[in-house]
Amino acid sequence: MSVTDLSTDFLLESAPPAHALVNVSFTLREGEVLGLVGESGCGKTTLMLSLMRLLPANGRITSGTVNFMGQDLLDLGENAMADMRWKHIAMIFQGAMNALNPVQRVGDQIAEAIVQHNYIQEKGVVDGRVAELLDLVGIGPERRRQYPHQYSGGMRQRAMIAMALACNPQIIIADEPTTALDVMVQAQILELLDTLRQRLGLSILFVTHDLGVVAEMCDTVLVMYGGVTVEYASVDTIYNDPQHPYTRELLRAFPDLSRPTEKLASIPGHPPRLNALPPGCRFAPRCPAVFDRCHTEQPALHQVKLGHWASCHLVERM
Amino acid sequence: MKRHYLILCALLLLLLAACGGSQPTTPADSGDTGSSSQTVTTPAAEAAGPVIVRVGWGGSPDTLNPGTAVLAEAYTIFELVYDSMYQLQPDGSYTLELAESVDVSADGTVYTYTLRDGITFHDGERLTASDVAFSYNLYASQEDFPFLPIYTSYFDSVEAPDDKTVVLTLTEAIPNIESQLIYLYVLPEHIWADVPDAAEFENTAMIGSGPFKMKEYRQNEFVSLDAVKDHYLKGPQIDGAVFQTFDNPDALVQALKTGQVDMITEMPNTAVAALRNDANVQVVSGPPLSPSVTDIIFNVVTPENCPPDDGICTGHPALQDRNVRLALAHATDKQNIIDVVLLGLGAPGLTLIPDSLGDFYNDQIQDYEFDIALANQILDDAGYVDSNNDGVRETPDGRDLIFRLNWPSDSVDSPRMAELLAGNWGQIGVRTEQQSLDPDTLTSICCPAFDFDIILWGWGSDPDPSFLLSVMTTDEITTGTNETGYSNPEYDELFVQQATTLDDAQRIAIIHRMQEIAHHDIPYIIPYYAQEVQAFRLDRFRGWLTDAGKVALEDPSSLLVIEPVNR
Amino acid sequence: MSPSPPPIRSFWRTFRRNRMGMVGAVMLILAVLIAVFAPALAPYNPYQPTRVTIDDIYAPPSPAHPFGTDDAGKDVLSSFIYGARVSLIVGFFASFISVVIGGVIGISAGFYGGKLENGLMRFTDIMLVIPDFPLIVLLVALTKPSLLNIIVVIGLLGWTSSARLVRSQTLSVKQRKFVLRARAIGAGNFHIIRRHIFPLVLPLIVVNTVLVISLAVLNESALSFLGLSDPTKISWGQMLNFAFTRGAMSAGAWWALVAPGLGIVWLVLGCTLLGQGLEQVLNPRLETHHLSVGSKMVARMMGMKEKPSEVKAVSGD
Amino acid sequence: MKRSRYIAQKVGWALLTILFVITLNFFLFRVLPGDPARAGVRDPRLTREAVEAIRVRFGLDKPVINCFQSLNPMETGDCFINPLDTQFFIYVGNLLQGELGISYHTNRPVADMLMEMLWNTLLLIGLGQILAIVLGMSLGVLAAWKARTAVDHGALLFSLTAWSLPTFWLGIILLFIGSSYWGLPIGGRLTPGTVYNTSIERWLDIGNHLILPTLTYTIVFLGEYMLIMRSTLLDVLSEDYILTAKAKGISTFQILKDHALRNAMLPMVTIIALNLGFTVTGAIQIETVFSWPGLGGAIFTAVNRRDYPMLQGAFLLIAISVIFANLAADLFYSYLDPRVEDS
Amino acid sequence: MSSIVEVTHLRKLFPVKKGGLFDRQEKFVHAIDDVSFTVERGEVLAVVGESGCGKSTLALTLMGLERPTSGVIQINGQNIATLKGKEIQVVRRHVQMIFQDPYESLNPIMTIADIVAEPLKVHGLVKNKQERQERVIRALEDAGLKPALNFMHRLPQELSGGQRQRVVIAGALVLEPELLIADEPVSMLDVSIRAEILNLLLELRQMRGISIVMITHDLGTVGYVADRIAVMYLGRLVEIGPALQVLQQPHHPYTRALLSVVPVPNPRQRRERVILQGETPNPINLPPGCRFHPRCPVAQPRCQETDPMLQPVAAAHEAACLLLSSG
Repeated sequence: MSVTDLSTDFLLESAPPAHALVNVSFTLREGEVLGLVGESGCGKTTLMLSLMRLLPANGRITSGTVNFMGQDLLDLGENAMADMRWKHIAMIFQGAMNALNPVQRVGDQIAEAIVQHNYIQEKGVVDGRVAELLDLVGIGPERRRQYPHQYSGGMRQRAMIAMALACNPQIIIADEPTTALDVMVQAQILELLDTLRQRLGLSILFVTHDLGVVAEMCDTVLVMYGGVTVEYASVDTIYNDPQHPYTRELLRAFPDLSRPTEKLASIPGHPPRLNALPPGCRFAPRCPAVFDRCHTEQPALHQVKLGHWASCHLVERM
Repeated sequence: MKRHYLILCALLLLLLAACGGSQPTTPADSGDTGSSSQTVTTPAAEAAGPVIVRVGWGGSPDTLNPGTAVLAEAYTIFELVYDSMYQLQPDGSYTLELAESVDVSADGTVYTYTLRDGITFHDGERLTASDVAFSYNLYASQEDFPFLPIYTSYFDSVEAPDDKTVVLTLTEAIPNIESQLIYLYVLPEHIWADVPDAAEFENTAMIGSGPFKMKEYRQNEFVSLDAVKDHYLKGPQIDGAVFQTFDNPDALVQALKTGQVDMITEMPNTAVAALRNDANVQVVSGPPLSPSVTDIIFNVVTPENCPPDDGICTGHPALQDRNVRLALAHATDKQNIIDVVLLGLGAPGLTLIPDSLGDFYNDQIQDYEFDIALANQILDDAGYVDSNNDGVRETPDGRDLIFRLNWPSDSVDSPRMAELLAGNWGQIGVRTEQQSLDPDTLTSICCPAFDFDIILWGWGSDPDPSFLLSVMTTDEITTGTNETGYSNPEYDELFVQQATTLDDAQRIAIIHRMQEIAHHDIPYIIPYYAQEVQAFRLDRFRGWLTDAGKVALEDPSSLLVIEPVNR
Repeated sequence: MSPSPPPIRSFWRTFRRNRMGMVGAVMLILAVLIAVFAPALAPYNPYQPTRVTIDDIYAPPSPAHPFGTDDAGKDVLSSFIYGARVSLIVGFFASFISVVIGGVIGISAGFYGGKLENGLMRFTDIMLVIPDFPLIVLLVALTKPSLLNIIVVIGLLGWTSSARLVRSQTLSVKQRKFVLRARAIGAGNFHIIRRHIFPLVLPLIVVNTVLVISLAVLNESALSFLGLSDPTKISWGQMLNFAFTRGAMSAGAWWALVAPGLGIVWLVLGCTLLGQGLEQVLNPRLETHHLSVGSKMVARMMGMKEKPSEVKAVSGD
Repeated sequence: MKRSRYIAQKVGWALLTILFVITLNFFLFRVLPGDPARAGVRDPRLTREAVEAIRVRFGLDKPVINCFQSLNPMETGDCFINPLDTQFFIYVGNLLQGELGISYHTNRPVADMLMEMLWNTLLLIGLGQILAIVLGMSLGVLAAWKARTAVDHGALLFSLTAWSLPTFWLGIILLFIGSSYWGLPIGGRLTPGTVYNTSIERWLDIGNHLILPTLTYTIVFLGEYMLIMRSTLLDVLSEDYILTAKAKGISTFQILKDHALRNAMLPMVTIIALNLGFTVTGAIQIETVFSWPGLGGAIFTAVNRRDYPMLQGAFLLIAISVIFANLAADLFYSYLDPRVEDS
Repeated sequence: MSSIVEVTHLRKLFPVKKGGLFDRQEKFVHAIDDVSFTVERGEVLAVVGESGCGKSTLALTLMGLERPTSGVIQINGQNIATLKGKEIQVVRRHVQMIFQDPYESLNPIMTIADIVAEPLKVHGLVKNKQERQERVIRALEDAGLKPALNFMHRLPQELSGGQRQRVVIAGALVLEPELLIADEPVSMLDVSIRAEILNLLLELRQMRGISIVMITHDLGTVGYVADRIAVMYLGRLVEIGPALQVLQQPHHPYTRALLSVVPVPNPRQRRERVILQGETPNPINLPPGCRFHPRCPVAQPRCQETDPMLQPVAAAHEAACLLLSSG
């Protein structure tokens, strides 16, 4: 899947539209795990929903292409897009308790996706597939008759994963799949995802704010801030040769157990509200390396070296 | 998609139902077909269908048991389904019904009735003299029958020497035997003799001998009667009658307007003008066949007459003074009350004996004129002056003339009347504190407690004035029947006299004299005698008795003679 | 930095934008104004007896009587204006009684919990199931139908929904961490209720009061219709009662029915709209969803916490 | 297992509530002013002996409860009275035998009269409720789906207005319109005097009479259901599992059907149940306007005639019906919501 | 220097609703089960564990907001487990708490000044407005909200998350406490501002000598702030010791596993992870013997029978594992 110049606006009552996403581009290769990192409100969820075309009705994709399987997803008709969802691109949501229908059996919810897309009618076959999927994520197939509230948090997330795998999708978009889980359960889920990726050759778009998780899971990383791409590079580059001040500051603010005594840094201030963006670089008000130009001019995404992009006036100058 | 379907379905359902409703006769053409059924009857049934008169009324019989019934609606049905010895005619006279002749002994205590031939009950059994005797003895002996024992109180014995002869022996000669017997309906002994507790018998089959027989009865819904075409006196011209209950007075009028009923027994007076403009409808009004009276009750009980057990006697002392009552009478604009409350459909009242009692009513009495100045003068003269200038007069010993004014909460007209009275009396420095009370509370403060000043209420009566006259006697103060506490030895004396005076003219003279006394003493102000207002459609039946002097279209006398327009 | 507006003003700023609530408020205020200034507004005093004739009864609208006259020949407009008083008095006082009882029960049950809550809520559940209106009818019929009795009876039976609402709101406020914080700094129960619970439950109580008013007004009118009102007090329900029992429809006097009927609709609708509007402002239910427009999603995606105040901040900026 | 406990608990509470209603019912008529014997005796011509006879007949000469001759606590009496020979136990005992006393007004057993009318009321309420629920929910779904559009605003305004209408007022207006322009029957349940050849004809006649009352009923209650459906559905539709379903590629219709409605039904069921008590208010007014021979009309008549046994019985019957309907709704809820099992 | 807090054999059980109609036996959640530790003056003790391990209950019990079922909590030498209403108030003045969610822990309709002044009012500590004002300003500025006057008349929702947490801290500081209990003070905040709050806490410790008990599940930050770390599992302390020692040489298998799965933000540092299977068992039905044995990667048969006690493993470092005693 390759995304170019994707922009999304939100139409607001009595206010100019908010540019929630501006010219985001990236490529997700087969079997690749792409990490999408940023603080809350940086446009991660908007990006994800834009890709799936599930934006709320006042969200508008204003430009860009999403090439997938030789088609531009943004050009597809509503029915074709509905068919594309889950069959080819599935999702795992944050907080699986809310993402599962509380009054439907877990098995039925998984089966629903199968029936919807594979048109399997025979109950036995669907049932078998559900059992197989649950087994795959480490849930006893007999528990498919249970309801979500009878599952623990970790199991719900596993069930979500099983559901995502229902139609053998090429891509899974995982939206903060381990937030709010305990660290041990998080480790279990991450391990499961990793195993599945290797076994099934999945591509995963991994949305998170946890840099540690990204470091362990991802091949490439896209750092976002205020709706724009800040830096985009391989995971090793991001952690060891960050170019954008935001990336650097973020890394410094993130505790590292392997270096427990190192002083933690913080980034003063708070992320901009999308309907009150600064005129220049969106990070300028908090940037330690800010200079005049940053307040007036938005930096473009600049290729630092092959496969490493950053949007900072400092990088451009080099 | 499914959602739309649901809505559509529901709408269709409603539409279909609505269409189904509008298909049959509209008011305009219902008269031509003469169809009795509004909705469901198929064309075949319509052509051959029975001719049924549909009566709308506001109530429903409380019970079909003649022994325990209270409501007028029940008596209407009894009149149609049962026979009794006499029939009250709309002109106020009595005719023999079951009997073809009566022989009265010289001393007036033995009545020998000879029954007509060929009288049968609706179930085919013959009606014989023993049925009559059984019924009369039943009424006389049943303690749980609340009213009827009153009518049998002069009975000494009732015997049936043979099938056709009934011998009624009285304890003393009385003047009004007919009115005593009209409500004593003759019941089939072969049914009632087996009833274990006559007071609890529901009598839904209601076997009688009258010109109509019970077909179907649903309480608070309708009473459906079939005509007895071969009745021994005169069979009805129609095939049946139904009485349908409408809880809402407006609905009643609307039902007549739209032709869903042929006649209504009651209506709000406000609707009269509109109905009179309807070419298909005729409105009749006049004194009711069942006399009734509306009264303004003054608490005039004196301390010595205060009932020892129940009396609280908290009445305003000023009301004991005839001058005050006289002033109030002069300050009461009866015509205005009649106009506003009854829309003119009533006559100014004089005493408890209303104009609907015919000859017993004394129309010679000169009523107190509406004259505010005179009323003020009377009060001034009697020492009731407004010494503190608050707009309210005081008694000589300083008590304000503020009277409690109560009325039953189920009365539609009383609040309006109270408003008008307050306005009238306000002009002579009398104020009222108004409060409607439910009838039970009203009963409990009224009598024999006498814990009130002024009450607006009323009485219904049978065609004989005895009961209404007794309301003002001293004897009835403790029983609670005398609601004013009025006591006048001369009146009491005359009351005893009239009860045993056999000569009609003489009795009427005594009764007229009693009314004069009562009018002079003013224990009551009678604001009006309301007229009965009824209406019927002209397009289906003709022959309603509209000029009989009194109005009761639901009475057998009308229902027996009306006939379909197109026959 | 300028001091920020007090809560009441920021509330007003948001409320002003709520069309439903504003319309309701205007409707209600208008009704209150009419009631307060009745003597000045009404062409006649309906409590003052006037001499009328037959022709005055159910007279159609005319310049002298813009709304026509009623069955007693009285000016419908004047009665209508004065009637607003009784209808509003019943509405306000009955709902005041209900809400005070409901509030006390709800807050104590929600806050103290345990056996007290169990007892109170079981009692509430029982009262909730018992059909109100027949009981109101019964009680008014058994006592005498005076204005006070009607207010008390309607008020005494209308508290159940308030109690449940207030309790659940109390429970949710109690769960919030600032109550725990207050406890942690050593505050006592009374202090917590007064400073933390009550002020946060109050908006809901206000909303509830407004809605209970409309119920009380409807109940009063239904009681009047059944002939269980105080006939010496002119209320809209009472006007309708006279119109019904004295044949306004049959007489063709629609004006005697329409004015008080619309008055009730006006008042009830005003309360309902205001209640709904207040609720939307105080507890913004999301008028939007995944199949439609979405301010919650937008808020979330734009980095706002999903808190009412935050959503307000977005739209208020 | 756990559901059975839930059910047992609900049944238990229903029974307790009934007991409370019975007790309340009994004491209401004795605490409040007015002698219950006197209340039945409206004719001043009745003698003191007759009043006393009525007291005995209705058991009113017995002590209220064991020690109390009357409800005035000062007037305590002999405590060695057989507790089963007190008014309260006579009352409860009679209730258990289905006896609700004798109507003061008609002299018939109240229970018989109520039974005749109960079915009529159930027919009216049932039909009206079903229509109101179906239409109200449909409208609510439509409004929620088209939230913030003209359709939504229109539906909202309609519902709010419908909710604000005094029932009897709407009824009387529909009565006049319906009878004058659509030729619909003005009142009653059947056209009296009609000979029905088949029961279908009879039912058609009843149906014809039902149109106006049902329409009134539906309009009045539809609004509330619409409002509730709309707001719960809005809540449900903003839940994450709806987004999940959408992401699964499931069509809007199926999402509404399979995911949204069932979840939205949960609060609906509770509210419909709680609303049942309120529906009686509507029934009283509608039955009076349209002379429908049901419990509501009976209450109206009983109020007017101060027929206390009838009022008492009607209230008891209505309360118990509502309690059972609530119980049914609770049980239905437990079926709808699997979480109940583990609560 | 004596300990400010001494907890010995603390136990807190919550009764669970009775089972069936015939199930008479009452059940308990063992939220805290026989826990003993001390907090020294000026020390930061971090209590670490997964959700459900009892650490939040521990915080509430230390605050006196929950009554312990048994055991002794001595704060400044007074056992708050036995104190009554008034006396507990006095002790509480010296112990203050900071909550996890700064969005939730401030009353949205009170101004910042009111919120910070509330403890003073509750305890009736100031005589006049002026003094109150001064103390509020001092607390706010100590908490890093400078100048305080800019914030005092605002409402919580007008502040950012970090600022709100500072208000919470100011509200705690205004009583000049000796002990702060911080329940996950930064977990709801964005990563970029966590450090500033943690740094503030450390500063306060420095400036005022306040002791801090920090409850957290975030092993990443504990090393940065804590002097000592206590690890809890199912209501028990399984390991307690100096922060660096615990982090770098964990002795208990649970601590080891927990540390191994904490993601490290460095892709070049891939480590062997010990991922425990299953989830923390239900604290109602506790396993016999060592509570950790069903999930323990190195469990032995005797672990099912014997419940291990804390035992020293190094200087001031204790752990509760049977395997330690055998070497």
